Amino acid sequence: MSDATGDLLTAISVEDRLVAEALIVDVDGFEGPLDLLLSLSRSQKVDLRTISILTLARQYLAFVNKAKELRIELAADYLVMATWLAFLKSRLLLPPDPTEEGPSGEELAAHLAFQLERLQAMRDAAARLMAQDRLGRDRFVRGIPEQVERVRRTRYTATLMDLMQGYSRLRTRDEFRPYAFDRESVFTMEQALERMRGLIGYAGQWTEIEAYLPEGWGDDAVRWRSATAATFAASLELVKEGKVELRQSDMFAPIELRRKEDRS
Amino acid sequence: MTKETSEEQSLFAAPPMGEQERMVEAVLFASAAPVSVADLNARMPHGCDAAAALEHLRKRYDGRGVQVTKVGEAWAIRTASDLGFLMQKEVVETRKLSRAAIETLAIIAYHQPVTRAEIEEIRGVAVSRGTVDQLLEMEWIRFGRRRMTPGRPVTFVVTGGFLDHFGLETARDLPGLKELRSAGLLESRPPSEAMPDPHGDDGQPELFEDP
Amino acid sequence: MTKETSEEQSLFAAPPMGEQERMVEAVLFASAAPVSVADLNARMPHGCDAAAALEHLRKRYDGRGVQVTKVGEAWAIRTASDLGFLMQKEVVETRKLSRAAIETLAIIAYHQPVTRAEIEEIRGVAVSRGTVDQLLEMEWIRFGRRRMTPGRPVTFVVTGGFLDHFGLETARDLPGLKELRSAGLLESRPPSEAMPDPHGDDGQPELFEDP
Repeated sequence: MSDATGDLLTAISVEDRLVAEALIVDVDGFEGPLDLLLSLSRSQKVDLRTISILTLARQYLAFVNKAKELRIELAADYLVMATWLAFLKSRLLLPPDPTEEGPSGEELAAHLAFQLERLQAMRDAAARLMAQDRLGRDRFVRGIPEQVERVRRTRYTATLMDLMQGYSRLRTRDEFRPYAFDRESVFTMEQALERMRGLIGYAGQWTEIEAYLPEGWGDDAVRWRSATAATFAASLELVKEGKVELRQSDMFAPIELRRKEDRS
Repeated sequence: MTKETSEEQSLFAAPPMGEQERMVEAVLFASAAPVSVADLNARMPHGCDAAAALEHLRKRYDGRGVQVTKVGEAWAIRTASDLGFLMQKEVVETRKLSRAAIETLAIIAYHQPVTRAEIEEIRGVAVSRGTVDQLLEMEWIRFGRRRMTPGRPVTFVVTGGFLDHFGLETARDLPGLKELRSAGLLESRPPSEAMPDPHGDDGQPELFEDP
Repeated sequence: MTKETSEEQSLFAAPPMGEQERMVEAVLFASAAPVSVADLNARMPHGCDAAAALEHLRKRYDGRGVQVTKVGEAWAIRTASDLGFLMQKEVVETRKLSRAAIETLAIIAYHQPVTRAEIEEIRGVAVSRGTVDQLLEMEWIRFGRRRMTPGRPVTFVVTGGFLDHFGLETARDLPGLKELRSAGLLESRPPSEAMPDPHGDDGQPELFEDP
């Protein structure tokens, strides 16, 4: 054992050494330095608010030294805490240096005391929480819960339009046939043109184009309309070909037609 | 244990009946399976009378949302049978009626009362049982009077529910073919004069039965 | 649904309160997990007021063997805690929680929303991944909002399952919460330290988030 260690050991009270020895056996049982400090603080048998941090620091350092003496490997955080507590101890023992920045020794000590008190408070709270009337121990859930069954229901619907369209589709299916123009009452321009080409040679005089309507098409209104339109269109076609001339004396007056004289 | 000793002990130890009832209630609630009276007695403190407590509890739950019911030789708490619907979550899906169903429905609406054979004649295809069943189930059609022809076939007519759904006062309000045509609902050219008016006298017996 | 339409509809459709109470009773009895008021309303017929029915039901079960209990925003029926002794058969041996897990749980419950770094600061040791995982797996804790501080660390909060397990209506009902708060033990710094505002920029928002 070196002299330095010997000096340090003499600085530690017998009581502290006993505490350290008692704890050393249990070193694996601690959850880190704070837990150990909390255990150490119990030896002071006072309210955590009035605890002596200086005493606590001394006890902790004694613990660490004892561990070193017994060649027990301590985790790094225990050693970090030892360094920090040694620093705190010196701060608390020496008169404050006004040039020193940062919190004072008292403030650091107060914070450590607060941390210990808070950890203890959380441990007490955890114990109270675990002592609540707990589900599965004091209170029980329904033993035979019933499953909520998902029922998929399909609702069919239709609109009046669907209904009417469906009916129309049925009732008109029989009459349906591919599109074809019904020629029965229709006189086409081609027909009119053909007819007029044959007659045009006789048209030396102005004649109303109505005279060129095919026979029998003037009685029925539908047939008359179709024939008139076709004849008029055919006349225009003949004008374009330079075969006939058209004239109309007034609005809605009869349209007259005559053969165009061949100038050549 | 004889009756005598049980009574004797109850003088000292058995909890009041109200407490026993609470115990039975809690045990029945929490048990994963129905519990027999013997089992209840075994679990409850000495001197308890589970059968009596059970009887009180059963009365207490009379008319409630859950019932104390006997399952074989054991007891359990079960949902009141009229509230079974609460244990179902209904997912309603709205779907359009099939073309076959719409056409069948339309024929029944326009030609009622109409037999299946007549529907088939108009549609030109057999009417599947499923289609008619579906319409019956939807309560849009129902059976009408039997036709007084050989075989006395059943007829179909539309229902009040049908009229409701389509916003009609009577089936006579259904637009006729002429109106359908002017509404542009007809897909091809006007039908020939040979086409009977759906509301006219087209050889059907009385067109509409009394509801 | 607005209040107005709910009232309007209830004039026509809603079953009497006694019936609604039966329905709530049936649903709560049938479910092992707490059922929210919204879920109750969704399952009951249109126009029902599950919250009002619950209040009636809770009173009805006052002092009985089973209790109507509130768990956060949901409701459940649980056996009265004084009758736990009858339920030896039902006790399910839960995995024994380590001391670290119990302490971590308590710290989360009392300090929520709390970051892993804050838990470590309070316990003075690193929180093992397994501990947090175990609590998450038991569904007693869940992730809360991220803290709006550098690194945006996740926070932990307790769940409805936690409240249910420990028989708490809300996290505000935690035993000794008030005393701990007034003693300044839920802060991150001792009250004696001349901090202008302990709730200020130490990164800790309001103690409890809205559910």
